[in-house]
Amino acid sequence: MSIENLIWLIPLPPLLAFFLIILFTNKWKGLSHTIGVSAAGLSFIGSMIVFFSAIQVEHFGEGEHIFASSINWLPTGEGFFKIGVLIDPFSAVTLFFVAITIFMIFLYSVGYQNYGQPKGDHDHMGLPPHGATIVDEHGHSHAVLSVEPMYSRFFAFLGLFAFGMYTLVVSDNLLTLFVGWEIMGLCSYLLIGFWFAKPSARDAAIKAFLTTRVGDVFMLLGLAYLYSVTGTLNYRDIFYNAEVMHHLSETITPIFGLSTAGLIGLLLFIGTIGKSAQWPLHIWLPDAMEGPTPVSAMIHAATMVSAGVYMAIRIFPLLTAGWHGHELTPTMTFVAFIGTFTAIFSATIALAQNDIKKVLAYSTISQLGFMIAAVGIGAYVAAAFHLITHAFFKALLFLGSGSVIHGMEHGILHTGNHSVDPQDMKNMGGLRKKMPITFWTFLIGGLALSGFPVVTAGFWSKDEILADAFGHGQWVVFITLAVAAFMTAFYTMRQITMTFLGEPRTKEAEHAHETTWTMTTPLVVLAFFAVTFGWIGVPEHFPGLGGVLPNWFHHFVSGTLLEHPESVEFSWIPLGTSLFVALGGLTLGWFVYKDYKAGQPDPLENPFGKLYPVLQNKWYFDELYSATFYRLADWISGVFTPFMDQVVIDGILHFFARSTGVIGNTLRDKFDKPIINELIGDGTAALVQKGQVLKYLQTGRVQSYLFGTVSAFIVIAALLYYFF
Amino acid sequence: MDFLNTHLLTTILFFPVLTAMIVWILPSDQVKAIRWTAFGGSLIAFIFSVYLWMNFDPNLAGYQFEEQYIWYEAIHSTFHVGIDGLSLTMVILTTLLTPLAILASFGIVDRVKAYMMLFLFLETGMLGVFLAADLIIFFVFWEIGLVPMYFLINQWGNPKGERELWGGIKISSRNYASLKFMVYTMAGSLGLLLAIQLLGVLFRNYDLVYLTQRWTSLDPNGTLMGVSTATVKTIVFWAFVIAFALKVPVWPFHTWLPDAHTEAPTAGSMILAGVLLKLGAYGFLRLVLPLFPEQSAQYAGWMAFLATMAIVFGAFAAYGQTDFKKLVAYSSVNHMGFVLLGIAAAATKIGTEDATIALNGAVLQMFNHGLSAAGMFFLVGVIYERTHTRNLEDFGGLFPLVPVYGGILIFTSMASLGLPGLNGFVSEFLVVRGSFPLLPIYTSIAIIGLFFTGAYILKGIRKVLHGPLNEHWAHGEHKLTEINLREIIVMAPLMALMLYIGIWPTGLLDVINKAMSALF
Amino acid sequence: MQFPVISIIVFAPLVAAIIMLLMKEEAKNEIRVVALTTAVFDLILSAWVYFQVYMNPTMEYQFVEKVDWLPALGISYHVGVDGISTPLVLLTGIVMFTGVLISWGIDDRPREFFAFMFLLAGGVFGVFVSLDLFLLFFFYEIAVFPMYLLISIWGWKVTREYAAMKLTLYLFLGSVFALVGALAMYFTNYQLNGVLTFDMLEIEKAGFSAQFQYIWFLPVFFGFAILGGIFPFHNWSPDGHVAAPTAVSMFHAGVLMKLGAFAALRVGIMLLPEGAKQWAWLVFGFAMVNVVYGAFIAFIQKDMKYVIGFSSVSHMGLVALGFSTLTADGITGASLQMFSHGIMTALFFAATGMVYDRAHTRQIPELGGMVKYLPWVAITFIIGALVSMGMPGFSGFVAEFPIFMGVWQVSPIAAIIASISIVITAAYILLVVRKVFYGEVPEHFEGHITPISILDKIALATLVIFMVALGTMPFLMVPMVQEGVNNVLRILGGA
Amino acid sequence: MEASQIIFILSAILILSSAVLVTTSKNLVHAALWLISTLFGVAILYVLLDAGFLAVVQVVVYIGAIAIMFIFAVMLTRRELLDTSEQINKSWPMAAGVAALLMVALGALLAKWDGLFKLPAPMAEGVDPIQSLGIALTSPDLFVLPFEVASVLLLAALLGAVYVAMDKK
Amino acid sequence: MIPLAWYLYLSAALFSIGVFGVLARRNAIAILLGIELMLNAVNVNLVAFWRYGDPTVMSGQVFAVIVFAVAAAEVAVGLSLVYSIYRRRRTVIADELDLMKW
Repeated sequence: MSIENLIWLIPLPPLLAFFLIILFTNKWKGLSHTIGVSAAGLSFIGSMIVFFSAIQVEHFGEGEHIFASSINWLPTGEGFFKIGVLIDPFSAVTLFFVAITIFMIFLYSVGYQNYGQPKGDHDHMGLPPHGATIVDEHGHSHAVLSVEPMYSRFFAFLGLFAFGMYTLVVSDNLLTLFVGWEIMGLCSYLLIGFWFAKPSARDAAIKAFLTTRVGDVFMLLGLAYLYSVTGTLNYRDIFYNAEVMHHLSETITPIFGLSTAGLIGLLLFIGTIGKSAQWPLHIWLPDAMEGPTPVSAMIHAATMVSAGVYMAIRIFPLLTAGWHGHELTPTMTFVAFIGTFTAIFSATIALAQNDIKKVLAYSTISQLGFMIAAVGIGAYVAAAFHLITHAFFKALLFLGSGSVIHGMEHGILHTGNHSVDPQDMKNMGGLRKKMPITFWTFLIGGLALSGFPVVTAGFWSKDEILADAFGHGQWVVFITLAVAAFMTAFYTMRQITMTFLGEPRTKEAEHAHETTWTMTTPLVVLAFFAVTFGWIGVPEHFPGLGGVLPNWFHHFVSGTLLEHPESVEFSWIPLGTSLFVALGGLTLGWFVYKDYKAGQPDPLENPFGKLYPVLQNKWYFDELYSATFYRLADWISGVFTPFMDQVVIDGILHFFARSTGVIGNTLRDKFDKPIINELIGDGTAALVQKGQVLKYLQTGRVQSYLFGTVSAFIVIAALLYYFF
Repeated sequence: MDFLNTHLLTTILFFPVLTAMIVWILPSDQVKAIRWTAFGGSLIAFIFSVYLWMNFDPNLAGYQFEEQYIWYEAIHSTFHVGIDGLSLTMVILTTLLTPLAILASFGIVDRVKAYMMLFLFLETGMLGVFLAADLIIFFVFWEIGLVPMYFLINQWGNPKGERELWGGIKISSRNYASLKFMVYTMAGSLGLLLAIQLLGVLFRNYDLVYLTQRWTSLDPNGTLMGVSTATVKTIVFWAFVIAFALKVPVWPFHTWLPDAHTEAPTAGSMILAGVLLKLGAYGFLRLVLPLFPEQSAQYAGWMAFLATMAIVFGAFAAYGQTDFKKLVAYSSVNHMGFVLLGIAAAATKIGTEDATIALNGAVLQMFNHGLSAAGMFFLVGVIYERTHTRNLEDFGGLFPLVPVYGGILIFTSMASLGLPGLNGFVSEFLVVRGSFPLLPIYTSIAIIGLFFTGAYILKGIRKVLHGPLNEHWAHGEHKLTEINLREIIVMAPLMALMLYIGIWPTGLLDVINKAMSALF
Repeated sequence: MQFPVISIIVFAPLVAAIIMLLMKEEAKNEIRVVALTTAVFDLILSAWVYFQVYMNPTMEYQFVEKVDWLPALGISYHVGVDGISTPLVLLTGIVMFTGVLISWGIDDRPREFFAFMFLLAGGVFGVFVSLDLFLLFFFYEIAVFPMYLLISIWGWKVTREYAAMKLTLYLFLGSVFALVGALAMYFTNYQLNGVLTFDMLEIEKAGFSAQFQYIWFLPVFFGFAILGGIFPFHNWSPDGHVAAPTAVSMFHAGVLMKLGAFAALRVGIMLLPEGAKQWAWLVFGFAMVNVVYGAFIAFIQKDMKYVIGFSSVSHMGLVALGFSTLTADGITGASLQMFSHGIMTALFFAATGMVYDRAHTRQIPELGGMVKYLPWVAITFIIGALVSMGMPGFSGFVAEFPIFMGVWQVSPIAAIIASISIVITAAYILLVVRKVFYGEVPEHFEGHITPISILDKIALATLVIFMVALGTMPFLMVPMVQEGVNNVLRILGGA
Repeated sequence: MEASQIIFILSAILILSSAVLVTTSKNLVHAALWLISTLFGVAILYVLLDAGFLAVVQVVVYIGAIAIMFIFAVMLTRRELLDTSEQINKSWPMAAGVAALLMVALGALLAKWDGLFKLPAPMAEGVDPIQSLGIALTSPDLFVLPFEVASVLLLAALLGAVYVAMDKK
Repeated sequence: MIPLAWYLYLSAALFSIGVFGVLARRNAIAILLGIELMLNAVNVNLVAFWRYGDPTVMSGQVFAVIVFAVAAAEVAVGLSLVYSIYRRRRTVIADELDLMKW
């Protein structure tokens, strides 16, 4: 079987799994997850084959050195719109990490949803399991975790989600990318709202879907625009095609004098803003934590948010059209600004969160900000690199946090005190002894996130971004990102300290214990990549290591673009900065939180003063939006539109109806009866009166009749006399 | 068989009437027999039209399977029917939806015979419009379609509900709705009637093809009845546009729609939304664009404006509803808005590739909306049958009770939301793609509507399925029962088609595309 | 000398009337049977005639019979049918037949009732077929006079004297004008051609001076058109409808008003073409008023019969409108409209009568839910409603469409204005249907509403069949009408 | 002045005067008697006109039958005889006026006629008016039919009179 | 020789008197008497015209004869009517016999 056909097949197993589970096997949990996991496994294998056969190709990505095939899809007038699959270097590496993470997440879910545990006492669909009580042979009854009521459905959704992601990665054009993109949107909706009976979850789901959709519609517009100017949406035909790109970058649109490419890029990029939860559309992502943890991992690490960045990197040529190495184009400035601002902005929020997953969520946003910023300043490879490394360690972190939560729930069930929030870091502490594997893997992830020098992947990617920012002379970006990086290190350490180090702050924390192998294995695997993956992208001139490891990643990925980006020349300043921010942040974080006790206010509250609640409330963005946009929408739909329909338009209609009646009445009463009837008509009634008079002529007397006769005769006689 | 080949269209057209006659002679207490006869009849009509689809050659331009009989020579009108890619699509849609609608209305117990007969007449009426190749015939069926619908709404509509009119007049809302529907539409088609007469007076002929080429080849600088041709054409153009815009319906002529829908019986709404609205759009494609290329181009901006308003306000209004059915009804306004947007866009530059794409989108959107709207209305009907309320506030968290129904509802909603991979997306994308280069501003505004489409669809799901379970439906005599097999059978073909078109639109779109390229 | 079918059609009712009068008062059923037989007989004959004419439509008159009557005065018994009158003969046959069926239940002196009704019928037939001016008037008066008795004796207690008197006065007034005009033609023809003749085919060729025609067209046309209910002489008609008993209303609206329109065409337009051309605008104007005005007033009426009465005014306005266009389309449409409207109103009044006989009220607000008891009436009434709102697929559309085409050729504005009436008609007729036949039944009707008899059903069905047939298959009638119209156009100078 | 003229004048005076008395006399019996004299005068005129047969019939039928019948009738309605109340109704002047007018009108009409003063041709020889009258009344090609009808009329009148006047008790 | 005029004027006068009688008398019988006078006047005319026209044509006389018959009939019926009326109403005054009025 040729690679191309294999690529076609990659997305299908999960989809198949979805339908199988939904339609047939949703009664049998075991069967369902077998189908789901094995489907993910198949795709994983397929992806791996494709990836490794890709990296063996010489000059992969250049000219015809790609895997691509396509078929006619939409007839458009004379021609056809083609869809197909394409594996070029960038999608190859994306496919690589996507496949791994997705597979891991499938595996993880089995444990996380408590497969094999008894059915809950009073669980029902739409709510998280409350746990069950079992009676062991000694007659003691234990509270244990209970299995998720909608277990099969969960795997079905995961399958669909995976399908969406694979479609997005392997597709060779923006439209099918958009298809996968939207399908993931749906799945995120379904999964965030997985426990739909929880109002918070339900609303979070809708929030996620709609917020991303804001971006999507603009993206759709961008697609239409791009399609109508170039006549295609195929990556290669547009981005890998000099004169098309030239045409796009030369023509000027009326809007802000942007070049066509710039405008299209901008529209598409808005899609990214929504999908990757960049400011100002970031609000949905933290709420998305309502979903089960594997979902968070899916959304935030492996797939959805990465999809946003993935697209941003895909359309890199558009965004940077007309850019010659210095002096950013307006579009790029915009992108860079959004990225940078988001990075710093959400980092600040992350500082003040106590929910273990919320922290990660905001860190995700800020990391994505890094990537976007990288794209904005033209650091193609850096962006791609950070995307992948981040995917690994962030997935790791989320799954780790999930494991932690799971442990905590175990403790809660043990104590039976359900008031305790298993996700609040204040209730944790000292879990390292209870859950060693989780601890170590989480630590690795955390260090990678904060860019712990040399050993972690995060260091290399983040450092490369800073280097690029510095190299391109983007001082603002450089400094802001550095600060953000510092905060990242800080809150990561804060999290680790509060969760694992020190002493347990609650009894629940004491009774937490390690989770099953299905959950820990993925942690280990991901931890491995979180460390090693960085080493494939070590800059040449890096002191010491530089020559040892070739910068394989850079060479490989650059193949995607028409003119390869040259890697920036080495400089100590960014390196120093990144070293400093990483280590400084970590140590500071440890010192601040190492002896944090239960019940204490957060150490940051005093120094931050008024700022702290602002951070805790995410700069009040939700409130702002609900005060403006939601209110407006509600007014238009609830007040204005009904008024227009029922009062104005129907009013006019009714006016016609009424006036008909009025006219009718007027005609009848004012004209027909009085005038017509009297003048022309109702001689009648009058004449009946006359008749009353005339009847007296009829006396009934013979003689009076005779009178008439004779006189008549006389008259006639007179006439005859007169005439003849 | 040979007869069938030569009279295929008339067979399809009048088969429902024939069935109605059979139904008529059945004893009215044989409810089962009546239902199945009606269903069978409409199904056979569908089979015929599938046979038609098989033997249809998309590569030929112009009408196929033409038939022409003497009808009314005094005004030189003949009974002339024919079919091309455009009408074929619509015929398939009609003949597909009618059996489903009939199946959906097996729950009806009140005067089943009359109900079924009306339904079959309705089908013939709609088919006639799509098949007509003669202006008078077109108009005849155009109006005929109103009658059965009027009575379906008026008689089998929702018996509850009063409507306060001016001066404190109270009339039951189904009467209000049906009357509004009927009179409003008739008033709308007045202009059409007059325009048709004018054409007839001018050319002493009503054959569409002939008319088109005569009318379009009129000397624009000449005069008609003392008025300059251009003016006359403009007036006639607007007469046509208003008549069809009313049916589509386009803002601001749309207010009859929510009323009619909320009052109509389930199957009625299915057909109303599924096919009847298409008549208007079909009118645009079949008459307005071919007859008035210049005017359409000239006033495309206005049409686009109306379409955009329909899209945006349709979405907003739907979002504002608390009545599930009204919500879906307004969604029809919103979706049909896209059809008109596509048409308007195409009108600006007939014949260009963009225009063709826009038209493809519009026609496909007609078909898709036929599927999804019918499905949505049916699902609303299903839950209404069980709960006897359509107020979204009365539901909540029903998903655990009716998982299958929930799944189907979400699926269908997503289709009408325009989720990629389902049919809605393809057509909406094509429309946007086609319209953007021609009418960038309006298209961009319409995008807002697209966004709110999502908003109201999710609102519907949120209120019905999600959230904490409303215990009222959980147990006791109110216990909500799962969707039954018959209802699933109704939905199955719709869902299958939604998915099929979403994934592989080529089959259908190919026919449409060729037809559009041939027409314009 | 062929079989004198026309004469038989005309005189059969008259003979039957005499026979019935000779029968015993008590023998009600026998009388009814006689009536029915005659009606069926006439219906069959007129159908046969119709069929013959349909087989070969020509411009000439067919089935012509000519016998001298008073040669000295040039009065001859001269009858024959053309494309325009044939449908009307058929119409009369139908209405007569259905009328008998409907009034089967009449128990108050049925002998006289049927006798007068047949007298009326005979007169109507006579007018439609007579080609002699004197004969025409003769039958015209025969037709008009029984109305008086029928209404004032069997009519609605409240207004019958008033209405009967009003009707009679209007109609005689009109016919007097017309008669004067006719005599003027008679004598002028004598002066011009030296022959004393009432034969219309002769008078057609008289070649009256334009001046003469200008003067005499109006009295003649309006004299007859009064019976056609032309504005402003329309008031007798709704009152008459309301007062008349069911079958009589059927005749009255169904054929009598056609009588006026037809005579106006035959005598007014065909004998005085120049005058017609001269005054077309005036007639046109009045007819326009009829159309819109009638619709508006019907919209606000509360009494079913008044609604239908005024709708008749509006629809007959369309007929006059069609004539006044003097175009092929217009006149064709008008002729068809005469037939269509005849059947339609006959149906309306039949249905209304059935409702009234049972509910004892015609006040729309007091009625409701009749469909529950009288499904046949409801359905047929609805079909009638569709016809009257010009719903395509029914005879109304087939008739009105050409009229409007004709109007277009005269004045587009008028066409637009007149078309408004269509919507209004739809509105009020639907309101009637909804209120009377649907909605909830007033409780005091519970059980009081007896189902209609099989005869009534037959009557209703017959009427419906003709409406639908004409609506769906116009080619059954149009060709002959066209021939008739061609003849008119020939006289009008190939307008 | 010939004999015939004188006879005419005398009988004319008789006729008119008694006619006036017929219409004016209070007593109906007298009126009936005066009628007889009028009729007699008329009979004389018939003779002057060479209509002997008619004269005879006049005397026999009229005077002998009709006038007598009148007297019977008057007797039967006897109360009227006794009452001497006014026999002429209130509007008699009008009646008189009308009668006078009528006279004038007739006179005027006659006056206009030119053949007014023509004289009678002498009766032809050998023509017997009575015979020819008989032939005329009986020959089928002349007046037999009216004659028979008249007889039928008389019969009908007879029966009718009997029926009407019969006392149904 | 007597000119025709004399007869005619005489009969005219007689007729007028008869008319007067018919109009003026109250008694029904008297009215009948008046009618008799009028009939005689007519007869005179008839016979006179016969004589002054062509005496060989007997139509004049025949008419006279028929008038006799009519007169007889009329009197017979008239008087019997009067009598029966008298029996019912005890009066023969014409003014009072006005049942046949409005």
